[in-house]
Amino acid sequence: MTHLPNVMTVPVSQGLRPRCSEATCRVVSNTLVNGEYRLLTLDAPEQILDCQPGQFFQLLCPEPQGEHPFLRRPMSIYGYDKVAGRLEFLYKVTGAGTRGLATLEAGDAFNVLGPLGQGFSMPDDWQHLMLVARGVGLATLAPLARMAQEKGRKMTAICSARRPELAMSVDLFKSFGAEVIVVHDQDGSSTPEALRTLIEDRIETSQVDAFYTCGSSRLLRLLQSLGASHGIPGEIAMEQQMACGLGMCQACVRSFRVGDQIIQRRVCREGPVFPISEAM
Amino acid sequence: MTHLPNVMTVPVSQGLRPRCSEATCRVVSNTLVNGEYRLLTLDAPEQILDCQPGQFFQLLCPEPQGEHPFLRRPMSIYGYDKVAGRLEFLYKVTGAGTRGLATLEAGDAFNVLGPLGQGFSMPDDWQHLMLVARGVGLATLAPLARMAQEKGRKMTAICSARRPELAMSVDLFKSFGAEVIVVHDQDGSSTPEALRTLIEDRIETSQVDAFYTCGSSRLLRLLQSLGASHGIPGEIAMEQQMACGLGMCQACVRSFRVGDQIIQRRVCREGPVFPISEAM
Amino acid sequence: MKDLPAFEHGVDLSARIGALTFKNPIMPASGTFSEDLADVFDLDVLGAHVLKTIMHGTRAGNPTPRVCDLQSGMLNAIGIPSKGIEYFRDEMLPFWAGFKAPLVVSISAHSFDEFARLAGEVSLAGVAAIEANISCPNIEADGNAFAMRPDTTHEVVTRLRAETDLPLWAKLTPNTGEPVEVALAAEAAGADALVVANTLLGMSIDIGKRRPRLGNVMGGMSGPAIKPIALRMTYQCAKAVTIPVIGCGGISTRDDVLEFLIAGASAVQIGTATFQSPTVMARLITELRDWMVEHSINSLDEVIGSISAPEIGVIE
Amino acid sequence: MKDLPAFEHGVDLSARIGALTFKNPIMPASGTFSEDLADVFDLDVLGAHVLKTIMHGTRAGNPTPRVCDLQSGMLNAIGIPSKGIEYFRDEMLPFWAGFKAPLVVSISAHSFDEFARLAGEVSLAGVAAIEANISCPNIEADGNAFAMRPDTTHEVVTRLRAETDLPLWAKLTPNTGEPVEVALAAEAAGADALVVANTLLGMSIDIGKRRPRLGNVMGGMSGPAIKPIALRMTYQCAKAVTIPVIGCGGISTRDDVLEFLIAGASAVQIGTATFQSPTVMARLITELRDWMVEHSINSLDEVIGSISAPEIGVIE
Ligand SMILES: Cc1cc2nc3c(=O)[nH]c(=O)nc-3n(C[C@H](O)[C@H](O)[C@H](O)COP(=O)(O)OP(=O)(O)OC[C@H]3O[C@@H](n4cnc5c(N)ncnc54)[C@H](O)[C@@H]3O)c2cc1C
Ligand SMILES: Cc1cc2nc3c(=O)[nH]c(=O)nc-3n(C[C@H](O)[C@H](O)[C@H](O)COP(=O)(O)OP(=O)(O)OC[C@H]3O[C@@H](n4cnc5c(N)ncnc54)[C@H](O)[C@@H]3O)c2cc1C
Ligand SMILES: Cc1cc2nc3c(=O)[nH]c(=O)nc-3n(C[C@H](O)[C@H](O)[C@H](O)COP(=O)(O)O)c2cc1C
Ligand SMILES: Cc1cc2nc3c(=O)[nH]c(=O)nc-3n(C[C@H](O)[C@H](O)[C@H](O)COP(=O)(O)O)c2cc1C
Ligand code: FES
Ligand code: FES
Repeated sequence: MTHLPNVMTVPVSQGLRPRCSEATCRVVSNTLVNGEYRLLTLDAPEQILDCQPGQFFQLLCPEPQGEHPFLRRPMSIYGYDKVAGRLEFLYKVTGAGTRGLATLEAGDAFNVLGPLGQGFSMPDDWQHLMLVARGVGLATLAPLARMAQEKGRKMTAICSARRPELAMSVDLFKSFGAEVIVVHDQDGSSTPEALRTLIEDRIETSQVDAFYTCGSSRLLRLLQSLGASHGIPGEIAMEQQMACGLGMCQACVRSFRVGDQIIQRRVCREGPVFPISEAM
Repeated sequence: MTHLPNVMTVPVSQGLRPRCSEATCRVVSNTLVNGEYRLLTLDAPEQILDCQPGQFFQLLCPEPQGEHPFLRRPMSIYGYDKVAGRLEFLYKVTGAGTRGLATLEAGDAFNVLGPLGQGFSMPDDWQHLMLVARGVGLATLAPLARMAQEKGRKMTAICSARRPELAMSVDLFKSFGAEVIVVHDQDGSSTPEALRTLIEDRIETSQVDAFYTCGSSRLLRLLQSLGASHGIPGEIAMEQQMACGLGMCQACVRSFRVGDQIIQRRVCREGPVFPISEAM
Repeated sequence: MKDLPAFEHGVDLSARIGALTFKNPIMPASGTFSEDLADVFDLDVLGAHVLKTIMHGTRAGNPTPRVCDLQSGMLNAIGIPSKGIEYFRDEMLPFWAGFKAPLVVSISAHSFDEFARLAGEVSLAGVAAIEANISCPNIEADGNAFAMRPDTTHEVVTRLRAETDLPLWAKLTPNTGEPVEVALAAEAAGADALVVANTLLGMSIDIGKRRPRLGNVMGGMSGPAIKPIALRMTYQCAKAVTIPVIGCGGISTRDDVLEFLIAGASAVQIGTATFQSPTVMARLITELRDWMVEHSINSLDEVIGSISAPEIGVIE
Repeated sequence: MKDLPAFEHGVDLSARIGALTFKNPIMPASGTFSEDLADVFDLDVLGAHVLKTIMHGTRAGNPTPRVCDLQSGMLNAIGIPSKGIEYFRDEMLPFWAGFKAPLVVSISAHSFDEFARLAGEVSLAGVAAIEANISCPNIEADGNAFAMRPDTTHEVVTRLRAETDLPLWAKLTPNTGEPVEVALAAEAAGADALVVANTLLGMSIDIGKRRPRLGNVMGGMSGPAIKPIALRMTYQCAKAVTIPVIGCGGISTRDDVLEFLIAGASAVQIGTATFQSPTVMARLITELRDWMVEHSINSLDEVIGSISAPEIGVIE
């Protein structure tokens, strides 16, 4: 019998609630990037542009030929600019919803709901940040890197990919002042063992204050172990199947280890960003 | 208790079966005609262009915003030209399906099924034909008029409308050599009484051999009565809610009086054209 | 928020459910609504607030994935994660006391005793009515629930009735083969209204993985796909009982609301549609009002149950 | 017609339903197929031919409108217009004898006696199997039918079994609250296979006219909207019985076919999809073959019932 531990969800304190809205945007462009990903740029109304890095939107995807993505699809914010009225998503086409997104053309109207969830935090004592991610996970970290630059933090971004030329957003991270290290599967530099060596090296040479990562459970386990042994905190943006995206339906729960308790939290509401130490 | 008389459907003789196919056409144009109607012109493959006047197609309508026309919609053939590869429908926007049709633009692919049903007949002794119809019903008679011209028959077309300028296809009927009489609601010339006088007048002055009409039950009753008293045969194209359009589902039955029996026939298969004398 | 419903157009949108009067007939369906929606619009525009079903103890709910989507709807097997009765009393009730709209509390349990006890426990100041979720298809394996049969329905409603003086609504399941008998049993046992209906038990398979798309294998189907079934049950039940019926199932447009009202519903609940568009309930209230103005209809009484249908008895 | 299925690719598409072997698992659903489809493609590509339900006498069927469409499907209240047993014997049977695909004859009646007698009458040379439509929701008022309950199912199948030596299929209804018990009853009474399932009772209202969209008020819902329910029942029944299950309900794509096979169906029936695209069945056969080639699957046995699902027993 598969079932989850019989314990309660953490209450959401009122203060955590950002306001969000359903808004119709205009598609500026929707272009292929890097062979595997697409960048969707929207002309968005001001009211939805008070975003935090790590937050996400729920996108009402158009129906591609013969398919019916009924529920909205969650997508992290890749870029936002309140002054220019711009909102960007970087996505990988995997199923009906993202195939629908791929049909969007400049000028199309497009309905989004957000910003949703809790973004990354960046306490003052986190001065040297290490960003580690792979694939589309790097999209989620892009606005974080921009925020880090604005706050004058030092950054090392480890971008993992199947092949070196598939590594996402390398130039973007560089433009935000990050030192970028590309690791990949072809030369074995992306294995957990190689990464562990690489990161421990860094921790020794230049003090690392915090980790940020996304999605992959292999990276999570690696950073949990490194964080525990070196006393380095960090945050992870997580994913889960969603329906409402607002906290109402409880579809998107995941389990977290807090002290010696296993608790459930909603990825859409308490997350998608959680302490690396508590994620499972 | 509403229910239909408990009698059997007429068998379809094998000879009646035209072959039909599902085909993807290309939209040539889809233009507003006369304020109330739209003319859809398609570039159609040869295999679906062996049509008879009075036959129809089942159109797979695109989904207009927020609506879901699930079943195909039946539409009479307004024009067909095997040499030019052209197929035309004249329709009135009334609900989800026709609203979907109205969204079609030049170049769009469009799936049709047909030609379906039994068209009008035109025995050699029907030399002077009288066509009487109203509104979109005139669309169904247009290819009949062309066939009559090809066969060198004499034609009088009575086009009924709310206002004179709304009368459909007047010029088209004229171009097929018909004498066209427009009757309308504004001057009362379209009432059954006025029409009866008009038609009886014609019958007396120039022998009328057959009536053709469409849809309206007011016109049907008038022509049945005139046909009975003057011994004039005729045909009517009828409508009914359909699902398959092929004869399989028995959705589209109507009752007919044949001798002293009431029988049921499928509009899509035995029809849509039936003897005026038997229609109810 | 702009464009929220205003009601000063001379039409009366109010809906009566037994002793209660709601300012309009639009309310959320249990499990698709929470305090979180207050981020999106002013929840006081709604006719009532209906909370996610609570159970007595704390419980985690079902394994993930808990939802998947379908051609015109979705499946859910959330289960009933519950923080228990104390959390409800100490945290949720005070929060909802901040709103003017009446509060409807949905409850459930796995036994008659537990159910009855919970009805007593939630009969607190600030609660306007109790909705008894006797129909959740995930509650018992293979979708069995109290509301599958008239006898268990009669028994559970009788037990609940004995424990509370609050208006008591019974929420029926469309999975039963005897919806009218179940409705009559709930009425006979003292229910003040019926909610018709909950989700239909369904399933979806990931053909690549050859595995069910839901962690719980089967789940409740909701959304536009089930509307014709919920509407049929609403019509059947409203004809059979004298207590009000609240329609629920697949409602997402103004015309859907009207279909249920014409079929005999006195009010409606909106579930899955809120997931597609969180502001849909506010929009429906405005659109319903506009429709009434346009058609010179002054009160919902002119609409509710106004269907003209032949007696069906055609056996062919 | 070009592009018709060819089967020379080293894969075996054949489907076994008890003693019968069909060359592929795709066949039409009763009431959505007739000789008229021969205008569109060569009907001999199909695994079997399943005819519209016939009853003993001649009957007209229901009032019009008999169909209306829904967001993802349709409602029908055709009823069972029937030209009677003589017409079947003298006109239809000779026509279908011209095809190689096995002929399945669907029958129904309003009483046990009539049903049993008809089973005997249609047990003629040229008939490969009898499908007993014990589930048509229009047959009795408000959707009641033999297949609503295990006891009436057992009785009717027992009576039919006694009258015919032909393979006997029982077609179940999704309107029952006890699908597994009904399936077990049909098996116990001697059915050789189950068809799961028929239409769900639904309703739709024209809000302008405030009238039901169907002449018969309520009707059977079919098409993609009901797929998750039919799939769930197919899974439940296939797990419970040892006789083959034929899946039916909302199937319109290759992936839909695979979902039903993986859930445990040995073959499938296609209904409403044929109304949207009359050639859909021929296309599904080709696509299924191509999928098998692509996945190096040699026989449907590797697919049928291959779902890996946890036991559900999570009561939350
Ligand atoms: C908070 C959050 C942020 C995300 N940010 C991004 C991003 O920036 N770029 C990007 O490419 N992808 C992102 N994802 C994953 C993205 O939501 C899925 O790839 C997408 O929903 C797939 O939809 P589909 O219909 O194309 O695929 P399908 O596989 O057909 O989807 C079927 C269902 O599963 C759900 N689903 C599928 N994959 C995921 C997933 N990984 N997480 C949650 N639900 C999933 C879908 O939402 C849908 O309901 C994010 C997910 C979450 C939860
Ligand atoms: C043989 C035949 C030929 C026709 N030829 C033409 C034509 O040339 N031009 C034209 O404008 N219209 C014609 N019609 C009517 C046309 O089919 C309907 O107007 C159209 O189906 C309306 O669909 P809708 O979704 O826009 O309207 P809705 O009213 O929303 O349709 C709802 C349902 O009712 C059915 N329906 C609605 N009106 C009719 C009708 N009059 N007859 C049959 N079913 C109907 C629709 O097919 C659909 O299933 C014809 C009908 C038939 C049966
Ligand atoms: C995610 C989800 C959770 C639900 N939880 C409950 C619940 O806890 N109690 C209940 O009575 N109904 C629950 N329901 C059923 C809804 O209240 C409603 O009856 C059903 O979804 C049909 O309405 P809809 O089609 O408008 O969603 C839930 C539905 C969904 C989609
Ligand atoms: C127009 C129509 C007529 C039908 N007539 C019958 C019938 O006579 N006998 C029967 O057993 N099922 C009948 N059915 C039910 C279908 O055989 C099938 O079980 C149901 O439609 C679900 O499959 P689908 O979603 O693929 O259509 C009918 C369905 C439709 C749509
Ligand atoms: S998706 Fe509904 S609670 Fe998170
Ligand atoms: S529409 Fe199916 S038989 Fe005429």
